[in-house]
Amino acid sequence: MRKIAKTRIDDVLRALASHYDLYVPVEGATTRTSDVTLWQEGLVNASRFRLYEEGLPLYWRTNTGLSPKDLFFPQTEKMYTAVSQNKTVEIYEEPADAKPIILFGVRSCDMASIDCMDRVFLQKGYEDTYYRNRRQRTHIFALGCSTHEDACFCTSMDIDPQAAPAADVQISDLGDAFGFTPQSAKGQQTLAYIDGFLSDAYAATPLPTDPMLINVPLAGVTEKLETMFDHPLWDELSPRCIGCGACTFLCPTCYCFDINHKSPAHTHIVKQRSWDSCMFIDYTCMAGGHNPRPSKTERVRNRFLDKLLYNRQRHGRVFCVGCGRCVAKCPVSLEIATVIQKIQAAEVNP
Amino acid sequence: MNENVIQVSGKSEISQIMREIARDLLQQKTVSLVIGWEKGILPNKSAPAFITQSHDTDKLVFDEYCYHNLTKYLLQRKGSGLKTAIFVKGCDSRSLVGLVQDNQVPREDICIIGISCPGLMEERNTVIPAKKCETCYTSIPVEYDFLIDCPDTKTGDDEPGGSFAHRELSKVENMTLDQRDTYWQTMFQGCIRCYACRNVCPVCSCKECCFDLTSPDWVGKGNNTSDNSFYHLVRAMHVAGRCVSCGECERVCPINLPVMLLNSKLSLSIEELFDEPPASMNLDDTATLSQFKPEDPEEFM
Amino acid sequence: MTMDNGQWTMDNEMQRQQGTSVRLDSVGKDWDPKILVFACQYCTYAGADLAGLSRLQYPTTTRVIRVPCSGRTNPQFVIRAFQKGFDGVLVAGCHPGDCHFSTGNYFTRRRYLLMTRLMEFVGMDPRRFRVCWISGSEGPKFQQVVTELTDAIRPLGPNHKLRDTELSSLVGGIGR
Amino acid sequence: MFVHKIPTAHIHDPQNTSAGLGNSTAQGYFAANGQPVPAGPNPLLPQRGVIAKIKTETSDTKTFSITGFDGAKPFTPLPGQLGMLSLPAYGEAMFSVTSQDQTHIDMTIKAVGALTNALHEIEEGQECGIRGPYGNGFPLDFCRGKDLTFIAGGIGLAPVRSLIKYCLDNRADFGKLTIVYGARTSDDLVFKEDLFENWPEAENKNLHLTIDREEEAWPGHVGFVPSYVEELALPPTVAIVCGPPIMIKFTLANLEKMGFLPNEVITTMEMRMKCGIGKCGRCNIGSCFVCLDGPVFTLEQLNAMPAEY
Repeated sequence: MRKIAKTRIDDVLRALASHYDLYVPVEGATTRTSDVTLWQEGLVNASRFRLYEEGLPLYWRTNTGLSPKDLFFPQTEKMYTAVSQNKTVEIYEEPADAKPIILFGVRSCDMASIDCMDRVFLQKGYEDTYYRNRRQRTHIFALGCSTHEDACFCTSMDIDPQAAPAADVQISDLGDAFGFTPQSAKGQQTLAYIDGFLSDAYAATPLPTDPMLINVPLAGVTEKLETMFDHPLWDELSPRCIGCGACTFLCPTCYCFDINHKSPAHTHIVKQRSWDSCMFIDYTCMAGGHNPRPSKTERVRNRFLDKLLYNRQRHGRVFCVGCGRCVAKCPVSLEIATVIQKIQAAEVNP
Repeated sequence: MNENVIQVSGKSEISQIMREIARDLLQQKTVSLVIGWEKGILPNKSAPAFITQSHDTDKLVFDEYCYHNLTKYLLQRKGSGLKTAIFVKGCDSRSLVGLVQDNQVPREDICIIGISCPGLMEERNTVIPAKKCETCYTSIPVEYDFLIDCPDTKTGDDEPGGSFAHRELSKVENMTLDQRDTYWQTMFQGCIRCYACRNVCPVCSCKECCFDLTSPDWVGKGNNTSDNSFYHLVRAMHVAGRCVSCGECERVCPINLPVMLLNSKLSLSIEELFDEPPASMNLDDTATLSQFKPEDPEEFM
Repeated sequence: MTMDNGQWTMDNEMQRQQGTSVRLDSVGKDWDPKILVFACQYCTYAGADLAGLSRLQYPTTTRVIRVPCSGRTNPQFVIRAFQKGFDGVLVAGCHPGDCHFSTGNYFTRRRYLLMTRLMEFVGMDPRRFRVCWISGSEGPKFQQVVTELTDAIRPLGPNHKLRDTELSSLVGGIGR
Repeated sequence: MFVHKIPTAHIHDPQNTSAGLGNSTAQGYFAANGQPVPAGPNPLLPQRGVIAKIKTETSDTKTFSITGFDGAKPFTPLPGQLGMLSLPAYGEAMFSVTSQDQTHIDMTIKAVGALTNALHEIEEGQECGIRGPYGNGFPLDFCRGKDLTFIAGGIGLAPVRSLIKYCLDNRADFGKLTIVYGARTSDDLVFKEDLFENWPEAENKNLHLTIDREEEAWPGHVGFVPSYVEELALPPTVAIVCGPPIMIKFTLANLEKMGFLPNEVITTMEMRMKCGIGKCGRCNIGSCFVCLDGPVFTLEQLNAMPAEY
């Protein structure tokens, strides 16, 4: 492991930014401080990954409020342009960007969510070109956690907050310094650019992570859910849901999208895809008016079965990484940790 | 009404009284559902609770994290003819009055259990009062069938003509037009359009919202700053004159947008322009934009 | 094939009135701002008609959408017009007391007293958005108001606040 | 009971759905030498197509014949597979391919929404976007050599027609074909040319038509499809059922009573779809994606899935 003092982290970031599009976690305002003057200081409303610029207020304490999924899967993304005149339709593909990207400071939970996204977009039948293009040129520096938010529960999902083996470089929190360990050939290459700033960290041990407040072990949940499709639990849970998309938009593993278009002029149509949420009424509503999931009960049930059961069947893993974003932000606390608890407590009649 | 006012000596007793009232109502079958709060997964989290069985009433709590304005849930019972009991804080009671005014829920189907509110705390910092409490006009419910009266009651500094809202607004009003534009565009750009602010709003009672329509599609599914601005401005206009400043929209925003600034701007403008009391303080009121006076200010000659 | 699917919608109407949108960078010195007027059919629309019949000159970049009553003008129409690239919006109806539906414009007045304040609060220049009472006999007033509005907006330049600039920039990006 | 394993016994696995699988693993699409594997074609990008011919089937249904821009067939779907048709200004939607022709693909479309209404307005020669084929299609190998019963209601004949066509084109491979088809009125019967001219002439077939309510000039049977099926007392064979959800529900129940085997009753599902390639998430029934794993399922498979369609 090689290390650099936290106070000198800007040297490293500057060096990386000169070779890559570098995305770093940036501090956000809290509700309390959503002060109108903050935007002038470069603060965004929620902590999130942003393109590195000198002087941005970087955020290292805990995970970001918004997940880095939008770097691979932007909320709205141009797909192609169609020009439709008289009877003709011409289709122009979007040129793909090629500059390599570094995603700096991704936490273990989000690293696991990137694995989830890979399973969806790069496996099972087709490869998604747009996702693939971004994913393939991204190098990931994972950052181990020494503290956590109240809502964090990655350990319940069998994720080690200190280690993300799938990352190219693992950064460890050594207290007053960051330690860098390459984990792939790509990681080795990128570290070469900053090697001059690093010194050897013999026998340094990362700070341990405090025990988490939420403990919802997953053991048996998936198996139990197989028999719970018609369980009264869903009727009991769903009235609380207000049907917003906060959980799905914050969730780092939610991948659903809508394909729609904008028309800058009568003849020009820009096809784009944008995040969609299974909690919205029109999500499954067909043109004729038939809706397979017409009420909140079905939608809530589908969301949690999807996270905990369907994706396990389809993609081989549970699609919750314990990042705690829904726990922190669900307006009515109908979030996955509570639901897992309720599932475990539910009685199943054979 | 007086026999229905229950005095408690402190806020720690509120939960116990809540449980007793709820148990009685369910046991006597006066109502089939009680909507209140229960503890969430973390000590600083509470959550809405739906209680139908009298033995479940022990789940009910009231603490400084019971932010949720539960009155929106009454719309789920709309048209069912079933009786519902609901717990309301001062601010919540106003939105309930608003729903009755808008003919969304029949007053006689609702058993309102008011709690004179001792004030809420920020979730992340347990000593600072919640921001939504800063715009509080009344901690004592304006309409109730039962009232749990707590001596610790605390109101924000926002009497009509509220100073907190004024202070916040002046920060924007002191900017130039172009700065304001930049400020709001920066804010709206961040919006992820999860619609939490709309869905939680107790006065957004339309069955089908104009933002959900596909024809005409007022806002596209895609996220862009122009559509986001459209959404926030139109939403502010749609609740103008009915917004009760409960602050739920701002509380639930996952990216902390200052949504209430727009609402406060309109609420305070209404006070200045039309000399009307804050919205929904009284069952007999009519919403500001649903009425007029011939002698309203004239700026358009 | 055009975007217009034959249905009359406010959106299609604005699109039609707007025609080919003005590029923000294509402003010469003889630039005229595009104005959209929402005119009540009983008063202002008649007033505009009278202005035409009386051969009163008013800026040719003015477009009029007829509404049954000024009270029909939903605030979202106004914001939509700015989104679509209009540089100024005028909402006009009967004088208070003269409404064909007796009270419609009183509601308009309340609503737009608030709306003007909200628009200014989010940074829209108040000179770009006006509400005015113009009766069926006030052809000259229609001419005057529209001309004043145009003259007031001209020095401000094209509006880009609230405008869906993404749309205009998209046109430039075709077929690279 | 809700069982999570989807039996795959008779599901045909078309070659094209495995395209682009590559060496995708968690880290991916990188070859062993660290070099990225070259990208395949963008599956979400439609090709340019032409709606060469439009035929009016009923007052609200038309059949569109689509060729590629070069005049050739845009892709070669198996019977029962789907294609994504778009008019860029209106949107994109999934339709089943109803033909088995060499030169073009047919889609038979009822006007119900924004895109389909627009499609009903256009003229021949209109260009469009087209991509596909998607879905699994009917299990041809399983059907081969057997007697087949086709049961369809209304526009539900559209996906079934592709298989009937296939059977007629390869007549020797299949046994007796029984077709039961009904619609609300005689006017709502689609593919009249097939129903009254082509199919009656085929060998070794039974063709039963029905309409919901009495009509003056209608010589045939009157009654709903599910009850007609029961009346006909068809001997159990492989059955292919498609139609409105309510018709499917009652027909499946009747077929089970009549001794048809769940693994031999085949139906096709319809869900809202956006991508067609199993990514956008909305067409799931349980852990199954209709666009990839469907739209053709056996009754046995459906019984194993949650009833959410």
